[in-house]
Amino acid sequence: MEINIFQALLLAVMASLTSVIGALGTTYSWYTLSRPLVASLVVGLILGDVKTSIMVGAAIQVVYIALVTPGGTVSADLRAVSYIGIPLAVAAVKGAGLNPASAQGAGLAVSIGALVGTVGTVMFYSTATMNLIWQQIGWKAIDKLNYRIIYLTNFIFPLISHFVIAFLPTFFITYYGTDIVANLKEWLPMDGIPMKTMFTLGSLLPAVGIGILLKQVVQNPVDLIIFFFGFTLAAALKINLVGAAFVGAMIAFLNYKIIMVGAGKKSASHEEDL
Amino acid sequence: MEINIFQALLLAVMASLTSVIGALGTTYSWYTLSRPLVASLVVGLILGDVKTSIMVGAAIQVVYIALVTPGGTVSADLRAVSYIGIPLAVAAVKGAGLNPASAQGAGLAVSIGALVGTVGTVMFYSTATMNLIWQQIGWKAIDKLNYRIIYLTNFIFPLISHFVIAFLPTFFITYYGTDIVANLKEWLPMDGIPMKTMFTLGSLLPAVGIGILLKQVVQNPVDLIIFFFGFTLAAALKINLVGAAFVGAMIAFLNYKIIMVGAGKKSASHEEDL
Amino acid sequence: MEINIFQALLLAVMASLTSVIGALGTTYSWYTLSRPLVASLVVGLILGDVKTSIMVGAAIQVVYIALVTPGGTVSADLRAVSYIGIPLAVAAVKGAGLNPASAQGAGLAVSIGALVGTVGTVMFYSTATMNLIWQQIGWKAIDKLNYRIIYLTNFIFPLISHFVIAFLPTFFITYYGTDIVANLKEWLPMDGIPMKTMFTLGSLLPAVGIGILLKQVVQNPVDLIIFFFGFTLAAALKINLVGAAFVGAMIAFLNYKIIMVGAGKKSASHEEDL
Amino acid sequence: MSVKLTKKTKDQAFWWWYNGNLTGFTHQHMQTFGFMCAMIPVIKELYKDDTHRLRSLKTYTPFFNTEPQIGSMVVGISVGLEEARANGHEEIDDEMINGIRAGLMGPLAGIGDSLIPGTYIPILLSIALGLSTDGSPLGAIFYAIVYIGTMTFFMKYIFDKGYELGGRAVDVVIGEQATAFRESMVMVGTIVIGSLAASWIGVSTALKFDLGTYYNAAGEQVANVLRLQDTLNGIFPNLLSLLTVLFTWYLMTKKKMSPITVMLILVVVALVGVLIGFFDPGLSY
Amino acid sequence: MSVKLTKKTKDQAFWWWYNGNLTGFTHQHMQTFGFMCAMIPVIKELYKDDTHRLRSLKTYTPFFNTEPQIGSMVVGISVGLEEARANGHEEIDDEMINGIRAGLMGPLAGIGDSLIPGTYIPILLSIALGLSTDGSPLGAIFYAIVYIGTMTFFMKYIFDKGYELGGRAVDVVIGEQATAFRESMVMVGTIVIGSLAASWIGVSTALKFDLGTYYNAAGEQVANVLRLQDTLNGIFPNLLSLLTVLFTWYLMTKKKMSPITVMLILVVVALVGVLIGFFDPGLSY
Amino acid sequence: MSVKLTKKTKDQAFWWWYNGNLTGFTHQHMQTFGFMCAMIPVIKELYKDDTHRLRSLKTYTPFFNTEPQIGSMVVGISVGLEEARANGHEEIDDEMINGIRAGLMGPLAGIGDSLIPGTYIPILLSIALGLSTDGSPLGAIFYAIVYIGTMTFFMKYIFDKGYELGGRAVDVVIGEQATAFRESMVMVGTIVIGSLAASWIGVSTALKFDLGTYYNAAGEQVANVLRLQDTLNGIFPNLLSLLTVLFTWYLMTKKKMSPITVMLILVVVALVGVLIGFFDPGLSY
Ligand SMILES: OC[C@H]1O[C@H](O)[C@@H](O)[C@@H](O)[C@@H]1O
Ligand SMILES: OC[C@H]1O[C@H](O)[C@@H](O)[C@@H](O)[C@@H]1O
Ligand SMILES: OC[C@H]1O[C@H](O)[C@@H](O)[C@@H](O)[C@@H]1O
Repeated sequence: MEINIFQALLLAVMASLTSVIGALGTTYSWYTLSRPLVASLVVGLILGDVKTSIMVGAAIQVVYIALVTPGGTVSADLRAVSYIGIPLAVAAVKGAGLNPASAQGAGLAVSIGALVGTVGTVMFYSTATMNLIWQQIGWKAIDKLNYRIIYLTNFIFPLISHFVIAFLPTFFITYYGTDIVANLKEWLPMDGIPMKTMFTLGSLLPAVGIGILLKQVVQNPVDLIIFFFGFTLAAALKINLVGAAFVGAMIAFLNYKIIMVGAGKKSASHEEDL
Repeated sequence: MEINIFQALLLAVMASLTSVIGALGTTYSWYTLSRPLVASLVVGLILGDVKTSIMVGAAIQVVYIALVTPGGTVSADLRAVSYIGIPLAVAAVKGAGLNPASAQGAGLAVSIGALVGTVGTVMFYSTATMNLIWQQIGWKAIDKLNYRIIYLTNFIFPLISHFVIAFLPTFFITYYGTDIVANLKEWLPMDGIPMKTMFTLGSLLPAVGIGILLKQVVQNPVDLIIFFFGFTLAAALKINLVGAAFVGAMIAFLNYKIIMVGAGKKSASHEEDL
Repeated sequence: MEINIFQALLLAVMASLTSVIGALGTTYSWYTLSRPLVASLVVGLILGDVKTSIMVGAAIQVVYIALVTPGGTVSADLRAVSYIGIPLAVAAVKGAGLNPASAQGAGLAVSIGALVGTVGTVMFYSTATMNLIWQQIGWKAIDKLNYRIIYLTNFIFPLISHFVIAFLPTFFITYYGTDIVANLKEWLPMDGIPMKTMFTLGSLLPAVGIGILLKQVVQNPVDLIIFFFGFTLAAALKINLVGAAFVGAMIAFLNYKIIMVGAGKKSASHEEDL
Repeated sequence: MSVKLTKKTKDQAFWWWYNGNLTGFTHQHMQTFGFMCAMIPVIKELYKDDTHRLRSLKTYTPFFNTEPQIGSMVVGISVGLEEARANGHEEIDDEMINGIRAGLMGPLAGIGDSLIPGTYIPILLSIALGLSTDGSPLGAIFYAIVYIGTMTFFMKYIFDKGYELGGRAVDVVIGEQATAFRESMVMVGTIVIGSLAASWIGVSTALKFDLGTYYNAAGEQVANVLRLQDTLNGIFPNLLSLLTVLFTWYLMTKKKMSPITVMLILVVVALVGVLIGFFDPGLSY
Repeated sequence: MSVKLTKKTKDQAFWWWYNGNLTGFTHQHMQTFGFMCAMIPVIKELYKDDTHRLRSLKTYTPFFNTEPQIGSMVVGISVGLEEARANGHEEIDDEMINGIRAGLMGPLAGIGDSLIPGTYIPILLSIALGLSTDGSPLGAIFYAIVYIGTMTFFMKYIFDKGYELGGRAVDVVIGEQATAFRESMVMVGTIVIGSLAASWIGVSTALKFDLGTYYNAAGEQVANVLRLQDTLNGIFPNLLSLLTVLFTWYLMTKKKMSPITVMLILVVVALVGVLIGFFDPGLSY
Repeated sequence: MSVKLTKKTKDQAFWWWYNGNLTGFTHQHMQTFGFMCAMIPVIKELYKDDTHRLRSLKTYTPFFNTEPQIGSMVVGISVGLEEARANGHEEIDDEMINGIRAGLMGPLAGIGDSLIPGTYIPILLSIALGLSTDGSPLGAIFYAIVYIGTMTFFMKYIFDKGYELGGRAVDVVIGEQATAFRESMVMVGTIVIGSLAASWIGVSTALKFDLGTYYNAAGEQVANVLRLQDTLNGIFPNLLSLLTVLFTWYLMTKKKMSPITVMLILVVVALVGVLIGFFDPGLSY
């Protein structure tokens, strides 16, 4: 199966709009349009085979069903999974004459998804980095109270990043990629250095996201004690986040009382107004 | 086997005296006379077949071996289990010519126990509710320093509740019940609405008991934090109550120091007098 | 195989020097020379059969691989295991013509190790007790600023304890012991009172070590709350020591703030200097 | 001129409590009347005029509930405090006495319920069951004697300890220290009640959604069943029980409903829940 | 003379946030610009002179990041606070507003990430997958409608709640109480972030040493393999992840590196680690 | 006029400690003499008159015990503090120095014991065992060199760090802050000791009661065995160990017994326990 120029253009547009930092906003783009299941409907309409596309999309969706991106760290940017991976997988599956719901069909789809997922990760970090340029501009606009530039910085300039980093690659990969895809597993085997490094990086990067959050709350090294405590709750006690928040609230409650006592007020008063 | 009028009367008396709020007091009635094993001796003497009765009672006892009634919430009031359930089970087992120690015998006994246990639960809550009437009277006596009425309120008036709610039903059920019992499982199947609702209710009602305890210690919504913390200890960390008390003591120890510091005293002093 | 007088003397010297409180110091003696694996090399050189000795030593080492002696409580003093147990085991294994790496060979070695390990435990506690004599002397020297006696108390006098309690027994046991060892299992069976008591004692004694540590930090019974909390962390929550230290740090952090508030200072200040 | 209660009066207080701690139970006041009955002989002996008697009797009108056997300690403490108050310790007022009562009842309820019916009784019954295996009455007799014997001794012992403590408390636990101590005890109580809730309430839903099947990575067709209970546990273990307690607490505290009303509401909840398939105990005979 | 924001302005604030919370994302400032865009209409309506406008705009320049959907609450609160400030509440200064923003963003990030993409979305998707089993578009449509519908409603709802809270907060959360509250919220946030780190980072090493064999007590020949990861877990579970976070935190806080630089360092770490065999994800197609 | 210790003196302090931290061990004083021996060269160099020397020597007479290798840090700190005291810092008195010593010894004992013999040594030995599989001396040699080498380096390193810290501490950790810090360290120590107790003491009873059989709900005849240990674990895990520690603590603290006496008592306890069947290690060759 071939993907024509028009179809490739449409897919490239979709890839630009979605992503966690996609131009359509978190709720529409990241949490809806970039979910493989939803995307597979769009892709199916573009490619003209909704049924196959959705079967492929569903298989891929299962892998990413609980994808969380704490603190701006993305282990797989779904825009690539969805708008490069699904079309190529549809093409590959149909090319090989496989049933998309069969073991081989689903397996192939998921492999392609994993592969381009790492490509998406590169896209995500590149876009975020390129956006630094626009923020330079926006930052200067603040002092001049130039509201327009601020809005442009947040909404319009980043489209350039998306064009360069998502649109163009998506277009070329989907347009030329159908032939390549069959041999991808041989070119980029999972036990080769590139893929190993990519996936290792995927496990390391969330640390940066957490590190950024941590930087906000821990200025003083002594406060790391609190962080270690939270880490211990989950690592050693296997408590989940809601539980950690409950325990944290208990500790914070004592802390609140301490500060209030230090401020010379009985903590009892006003407490109920909280 | 038949239960005669005299036997039914004696059983009804016993049912009135026992229960968690029975007229003989917690230690004698609830924790001793209403335990199925102990009750089966009494029932055996009344019915004239100690051996069978104790075998039946032992089988039922196993089910209720660790029954706890936190905050006045009773999942099975043993007075019914013991003084309605055991006699009927003895009758049923002997009627069917079963060995009470056999699989069928013990199974039948336990089923009857479970069935009338729910009846007992209704008895318990009804009695406690009817007692509200007497407390109205008692409450007025306080201002008048009428000690006698206070004692009557706590010890004598509730006998009326027991008469109406425990004595009469027990008498009638044990007297007429032997024939019925055989078909009970068909009339009140476990997957029917009534039994399902009863047992669901049994799992919900303890929440009222805990709620009452909670009301005493948490006036201020912010104090719910402490409750959540305790809940987390048991729910997420699977700590038992003694452990929770230890952890709680640690937290309370800090709290004590905070309040003492707030009161302008060094917590260190006097501490040892605790 | 026989152990000659000269060999027995050398083994006795080694036994005097090692132990957790051995004359060569913690790092050299206890944590190096008394490890069965290291000791087996020394023993091998003394007995003239390095290969067999090391194979025996390795088998015994596995048993004591993570031996910890909290607060001066020793469940097995390795000096006996290493310098009595290994030589006797080598003799026994060779005497019986066993392969030290076979199931029977290793099993025999480990049994002998366990047996003399308990002997070593008696040695350890006896030595520590005998040292009390020297400390009497040393204690008096402090007021007189007699540095020499203080050094003698810590380094030289204890050699007398080691001579009496480790050197002599080791010499005699290794010299005469080779014949005896074969029948030891019959004389001191594991289900006999003496061995049962020894091992029970082994499980009780660490409590003294912990008790001594506890005495230092808990003068006031109310502080036991803190100890109970720590106990709960490990006993009920299965947290390890590093985790307990993290949780403890969190609690101590609040405590620090409380005391500082009590002292009229904002805890925030200076905090970063910690 | 110091008043000392006679042994007889103290014994009366103890036995009234022993026999009547739950006999007049309602969900509104629970053990309040039982407690009052225990205090009456004490009050009558300590005070001769009605004004003082009334004041002291009224001290014991607030809600009281705890595990009644271990709770005899609280009665002992109150007797000691009342005696001290009669001897002119003015710091001992209603607020202080009730503070201590309220502070202790939570922890003692939790600890007592889990140690007595939760641990001690099951042990005794296990032994007794062993003695009654073949229908012998031995087990029943053994249980009755041992339980009543040890429990009566235990209750009397901690009642006496409580009495001594109550008397001494005056010298120690007064003013701010009493407040700090009480508030901290309430804190322990609240934590214990939280654990109690999580251990003893087990509300769960039977709702599950059968969502056909899907194909997993290996291309296998997998049944896609969504069990609501699993999902809720993922959010927080035993979440439904937590919510149910909060719901009852909310109704009683914020909506000022009586426990009876709340129970009736739960009856409706149970019925509706069963009808719509949300609840299903899944039992069989 | 009190200023009240029009509904229109508040709606504008909400929708700017809704549509742009992450569109201008960089690792340096994350949601700072998105937040500012939401505040601009508010600032323009509340103040007519540039001095005040500039002051208020600059209030929102510090770093901001949270789960953006649950985070619409923070936007609501800020709108409420800004309105109060415009009405002359002088206690509301930059420090206070940013204290609240900083205090809330940690907890809300943790809670939001685990409840929305971690719990709610997987549930919806499970249902949707069931509806699409045979390649039917139903599941996709169902998911899109339900997710967007409920989420939009939810975001608007907590935005409004936040706005009310922000307005009321003035009367309550001021001065020392605000500080105490904020610091305590930050504490919860730090604890939650700690748990987050332990739950969501899974750095592990594949290094193992094959040390031949040894004979155990039973004389059996046993393979002697030392897995570094097991050893590290023995010291503390998930230790490598803890160290990695501390490392990134150290680089950014103490070495003042930007997140981008830190990421590049991690690329090198990953590559070197893979080359020397320390890291090995061990995956296969 | 400021006194600075020569490198030689500091080295002497270190090596006396290194070689003698446990050589004069008794259960009464443990590492007290070892610590004193390390301080003597320091005291001799810093003070020339006997009054000061005696005062400072006596500072180190209280009980001391910790994991001796990681504990070389405490020696370093004390050297630093002593130097500062000699330089006229009057805040540094016996109480302060001993406060810090006592505060650190608990945590370092727990951490040190679990990291060095509990973790590091087992790793080294595993490797060494691998090298000695066929009776080769390589493993033994490897272990001796690596352990002594790394440990000596480590001890010297943290001794030096401690010395610097001790010197600097003067400017920082004084007065109330020192008290607060010390008390909080003691708190960590107490918690760690609690965990230590639970992890390393495993007193358990073998007592079980064979109570015949009973019939369960399914009518099956079930063996009714009451294992006391299970019951005790139900009350609290590892309860017997907790009680044993409390017992030894009670004897030593409240009854002023020496550790030796307590040990003799435990010998009797063990013997009696074995005879009555309470204890039974259940081992076999
Ligand atoms: O972790 C909070 C938040 O951080 C970033 O803004 C993004 O990764 C979001 O997806 C995430 O919710
Ligand atoms: O929970 C404390 C207490 O509450 C009520 O009084 C009764 O249910 C008792 O059985 C119980 O012990
Ligand atoms: O527990 C701390 C410490 O106590 C004693 O000094 C000895 O048992 C050491 O081996 C141990 O490290």
